[in-house]
Amino acid sequence: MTDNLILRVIAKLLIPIIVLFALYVQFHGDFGPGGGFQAGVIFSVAFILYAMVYGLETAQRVIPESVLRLLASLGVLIYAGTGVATLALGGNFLDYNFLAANPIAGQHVGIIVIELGVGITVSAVMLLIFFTFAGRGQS
Amino acid sequence: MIDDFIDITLLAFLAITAIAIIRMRNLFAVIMMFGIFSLVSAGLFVVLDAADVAFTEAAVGAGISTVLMLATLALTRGHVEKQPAHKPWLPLGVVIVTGIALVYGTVDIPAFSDPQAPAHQHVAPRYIEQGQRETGVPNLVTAVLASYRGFDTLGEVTVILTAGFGVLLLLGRRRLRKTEEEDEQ
Amino acid sequence: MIETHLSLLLVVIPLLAAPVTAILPNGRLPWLLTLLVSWLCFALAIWQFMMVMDGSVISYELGGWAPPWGIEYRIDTVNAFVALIVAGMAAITLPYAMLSVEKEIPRDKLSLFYATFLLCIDGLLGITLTGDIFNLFVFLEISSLSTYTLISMGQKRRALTAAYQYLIMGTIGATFLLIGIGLIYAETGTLNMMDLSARLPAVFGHRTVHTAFAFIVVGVGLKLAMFPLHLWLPNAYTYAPSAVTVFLAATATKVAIYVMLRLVFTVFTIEFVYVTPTDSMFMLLGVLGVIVASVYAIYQQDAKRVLAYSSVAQVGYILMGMGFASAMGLTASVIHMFNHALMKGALFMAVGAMVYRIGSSQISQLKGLGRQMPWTFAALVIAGLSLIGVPGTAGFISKWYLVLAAIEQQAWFIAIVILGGSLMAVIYIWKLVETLFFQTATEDISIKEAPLSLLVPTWILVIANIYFGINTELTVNAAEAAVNILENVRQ
Amino acid sequence: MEYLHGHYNYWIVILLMMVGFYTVISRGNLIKKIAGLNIFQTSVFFLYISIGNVTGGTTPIVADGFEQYSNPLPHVLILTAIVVGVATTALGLALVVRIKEAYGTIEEEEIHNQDESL
Amino acid sequence: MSGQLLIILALLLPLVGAVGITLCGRWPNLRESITLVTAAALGLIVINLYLRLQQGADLSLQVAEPLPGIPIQFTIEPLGMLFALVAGLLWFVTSIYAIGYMRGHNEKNQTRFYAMFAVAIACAMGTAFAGNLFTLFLFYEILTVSTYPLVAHAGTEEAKRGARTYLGILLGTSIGLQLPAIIITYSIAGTLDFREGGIVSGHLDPAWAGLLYALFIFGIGKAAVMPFHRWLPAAMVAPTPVSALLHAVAVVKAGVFSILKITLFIFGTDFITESGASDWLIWFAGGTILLASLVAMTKDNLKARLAYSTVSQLSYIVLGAMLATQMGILGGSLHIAMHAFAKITLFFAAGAILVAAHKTEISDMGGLGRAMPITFGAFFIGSLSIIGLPPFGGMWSKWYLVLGTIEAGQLALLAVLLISSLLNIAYLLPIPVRAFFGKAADGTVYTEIKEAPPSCLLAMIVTSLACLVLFFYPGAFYELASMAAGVE
Repeated sequence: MTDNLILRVIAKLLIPIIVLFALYVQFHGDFGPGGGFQAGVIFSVAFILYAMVYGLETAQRVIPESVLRLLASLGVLIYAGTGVATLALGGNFLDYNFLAANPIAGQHVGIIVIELGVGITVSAVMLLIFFTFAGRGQS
Repeated sequence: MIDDFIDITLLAFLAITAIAIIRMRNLFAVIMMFGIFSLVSAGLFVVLDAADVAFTEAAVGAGISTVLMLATLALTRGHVEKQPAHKPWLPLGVVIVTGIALVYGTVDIPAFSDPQAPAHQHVAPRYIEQGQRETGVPNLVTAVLASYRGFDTLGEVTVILTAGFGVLLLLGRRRLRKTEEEDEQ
Repeated sequence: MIETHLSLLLVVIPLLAAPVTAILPNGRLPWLLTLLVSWLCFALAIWQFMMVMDGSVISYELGGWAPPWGIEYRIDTVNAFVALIVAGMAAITLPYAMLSVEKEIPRDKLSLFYATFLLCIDGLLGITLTGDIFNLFVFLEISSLSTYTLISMGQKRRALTAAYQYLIMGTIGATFLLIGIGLIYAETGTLNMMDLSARLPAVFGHRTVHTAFAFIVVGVGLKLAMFPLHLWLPNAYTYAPSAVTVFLAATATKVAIYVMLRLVFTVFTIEFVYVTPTDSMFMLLGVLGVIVASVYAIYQQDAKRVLAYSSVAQVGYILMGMGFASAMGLTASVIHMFNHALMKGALFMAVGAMVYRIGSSQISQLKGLGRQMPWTFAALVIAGLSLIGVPGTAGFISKWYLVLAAIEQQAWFIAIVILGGSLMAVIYIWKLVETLFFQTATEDISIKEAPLSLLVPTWILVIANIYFGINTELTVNAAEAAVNILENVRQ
Repeated sequence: MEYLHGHYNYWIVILLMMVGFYTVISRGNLIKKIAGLNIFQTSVFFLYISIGNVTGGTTPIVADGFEQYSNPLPHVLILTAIVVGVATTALGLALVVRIKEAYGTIEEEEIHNQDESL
Repeated sequence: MSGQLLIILALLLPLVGAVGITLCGRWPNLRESITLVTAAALGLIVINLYLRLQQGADLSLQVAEPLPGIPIQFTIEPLGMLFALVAGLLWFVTSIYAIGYMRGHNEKNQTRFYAMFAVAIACAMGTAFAGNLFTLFLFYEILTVSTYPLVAHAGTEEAKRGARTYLGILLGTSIGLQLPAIIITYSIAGTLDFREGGIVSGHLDPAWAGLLYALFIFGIGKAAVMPFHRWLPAAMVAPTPVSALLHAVAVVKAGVFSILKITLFIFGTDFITESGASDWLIWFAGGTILLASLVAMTKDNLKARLAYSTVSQLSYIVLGAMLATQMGILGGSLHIAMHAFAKITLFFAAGAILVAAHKTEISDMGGLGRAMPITFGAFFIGSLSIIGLPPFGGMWSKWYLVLGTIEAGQLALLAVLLISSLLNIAYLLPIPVRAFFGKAADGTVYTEIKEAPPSCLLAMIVTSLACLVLFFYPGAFYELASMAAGVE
């Protein structure tokens, strides 16, 4: 928790950009470097910065721990769920070809979805870890 | 050739940083050095045409890991490492043996960046030649990561989840309320 | 439908269940879900074992990509057998876990604890079933990280240091394995085990391969507590929560041993073993492990620790079996993997039941406990006899094959070591028995017999110890089938 | 010279590995051990990436005008490995924090003495 | 009822009894009666089996096959029958005795005592009927473990130490020597079945026969061949009925019985003689006979003296086996029975003295005979039978052993036997003599001391009479022994 004005302003400016960049990395990962994992980390960094500047409690009011736990699990479930879906559609586990009419489209869908799953879990877990560490310091 | 030059320089930097890390006793400095180490290695990964890896290493090594280490340092308040009681001859021996084994092992490893190396001849070509056609993803790393070896990635995400659970189990707080009251005081 | 995806489901079901468990409210619910999942897995594991019992092989292409480009699950008798052990032990440990865990873990951590437990099971199963060496590494890490966490949940503060020590050593091991994998990849350009075993012989001469082999052996050796890389094990098993100790002692090292068998005999093939001093190294370390660990076990003051050191010794026996590099020796190893899971499971359960009642496993605290907890005590005695290798118990079968393998090769000294080992087992087991039964209790608080939910699983394992000592059809057949596969892998 | 050019890279990487490895097994400070562990792992990543590198190759992102790409597989493996690495680090550090709370120190020697004393 | 069923019964009945005993632990009378009923029933079964064997019924039964080609299997042949008969019949007698003793001596944990006793008998039966070496070993080991609590019964520091020695030596020898011997046998002969004429001959280089035989002789610690005899005196800390039945009959006889079995059906007498396997081993037996007798003389504690006498008597049987002649085997087998009846009488007497007069040291027993005439009378008879004087059963076995030595042309061993008989006289007879004609050290005349409880007396009378009867009618035992030895 800091009262340094400059910090607050800079943060206010930076955080949206970082989040935006995270999203870019998340969804542009197929074409440029990056992907769910990097995106997740960057996204979490945005919040870590927020927590550093505005204080842990504020940050945790924005995203409570319980929600993070939910998200962390959700990401994995999305990923594994994709696999189960492919099973249901008669393919092998994670065989995206079955997700759409033509294989390429299927692959595309599959990859985007699982990258999303990765992103969610990674960002959620990274935040969880940071919050728990930081929170330990205060309790 | 310029690549090689940068390559050598960066590796030299890394070596210096690493040795500095051993020698330093101030943990804060050590962690900072570690951050630098990660950053430099990220650069090196770029030179070695591994953009994704570089990206990740920068985000994780220089970012998350360093932050976590700092957090830990803050929590443990042990800023200076104690002088080891006795000269670590045994570890030195172990390390030297391991190192020799590795050098011995790399003596007849396929030369660095040799296109004819088996590593590039057997499995990889399919990814490079068919990758985009089969997965519709131009970033071959993503293609392999998400599709060809998608299951590894599932495992990787699970590892992260496991770590999350672990940290929660170890450091998770009982009651959030209490700490808030403390803040208000 | 199910049958084609059987092996996969075995891994995916716990994987799906884990995150769900994590978000369940604390209480009995997480336990219940974990229990059901583990039983389901056990059923699947049995089914899978039936399918490959006749020596056929299941190959499953994940993501529909043909190996070696995609990741392959490849199940033959060997890993189906190990999967059976893992799933079976999980299924038997969880009923036991309910009370024991509620006693040792704070209530507000139960759901996360069981989630981690599921991940541990999942990791072990993943290691067992995969046919891709890097995928093996990934699941190895899943199991390792969850294991570190589970161990650190112990009540004493030493659990933390034990977990940390294990984390450091385990990670070093994993990194060594990683180095090994990298080097053989550089030499062959593939990660698929079958593919590797086909392409490696061409480069057997290369030093790189030898180094890779060395690093893999050391890396896995750390995980299976191969002497002298066992230093993490005693503390880990002593300070972990009882239920965790039971499960790990029965499965974790077994899976690591499987990995060793698989990588040495399938990937590098027996020919490589013959051209290198691998077998004699296994033999040497095995012998040292048995002797040193048994001696240590005799001098321990904590019942769990005694058993932990004896585990190191038992690993030594298994390594000896591999050291013979003969069909008989490998059979002995595989059989002992199974039997040791049974006996150590039972023993740790019995001790755990005592811990449940008196909250300590210090031998000095156990005086006269045998009279207050006769059933637990009887279980401990029988399982102990099995550990010693008294005829009529599973342990005897293992010893029989080991000694037979030794005599087959005229290795008299080895035979002596094996029998000497069981004599030392007599000493440290009887040390427990005497304290428990003939020592008079220090303070005479009347302690009740352990609750049924702890006794029943224990006794199931005890009876299994006797059953598999008398009817060895399953174990021996499975082991022999497994050995055929290990010995001539490259058809 | 040709040979040297083909291998110096590996050897410096090995040097790094050993520095990291040495830090892990010789240092008594729990945080420093973990830092060393990270260095050790990072240098192993270099080993992989060096294996994957190809002369004249570029980052394996298909684009017009390039036909030589370096090997994507090691990159993928290392991405996974990095994640595993950070996971381990997080867990290890969490343990360090708890150990500090339980023992009041993060020096191996002192912890050991405390355990012996009781 | 089919033979197989009977065998199963013979094995299970004691176990069932044991369970019953544990369940009825709260009501002593009920518990004891269960013991008696079970014992009686077992006795009848054994006799019945004997009759069937006489009619040449083929009595064999296979249970399971733990190891390929090595089933758990039971076959009844004369030698085993002999052992089973002895153990089975004497259990009943001992039970009668035990009731009097345990109550008179008001021991603790009697339920555990009776239960483990029954289990031990079951194991003895298993050993007797074992159809192959593996089965024999199986029950041999379980017998060791199940008797451990009986030895440690008192729970005192001394008892624990004794029990530790007991378990240590018996398990140590069996795992360290016998098991490898068995496995070696298996790996050379490819089977462990008991066959007429043995299974190793032709597979085993005669030069090594001696070594393997030695592994067996010393590996079977229960036979108490020196230097592995220490456990027997150590086991004397157990209550007297245990010493009486287990350490004069069931356990020790299981040992020598195993040796006889191995001699006959694993090696085969012919192979032993031609390979000279026992040429030097036999001297361990001879030595044990003499040394143990000498040690016995030095012991003032009655039970200890009897223990050492047992050690030496056991080596008679081992000797008989190693002679590998018909007469030797015959004598040895016969001695199983004869020594059993005589020695159990002696132990009964010792126990009675303990219960009635609370005396354990021989030197304190002067003049006690007039107070307890029956007890010492029985003791006297038992002694004579052990020494081998007519008209008592012990004479026959000695006689055939002597013949055996002559047949084998081992005159030195003949000498050993004769000398040891003299030693027997020297360490056994003084006891009753002093009791009857001697005086107490302090000159007191025992008036207050009564005879032991009636059930004890009854048991003693029965067994001592048996010693007498067996001289005139060695009947069943002689028959079985001669069948085993192949004498027509």
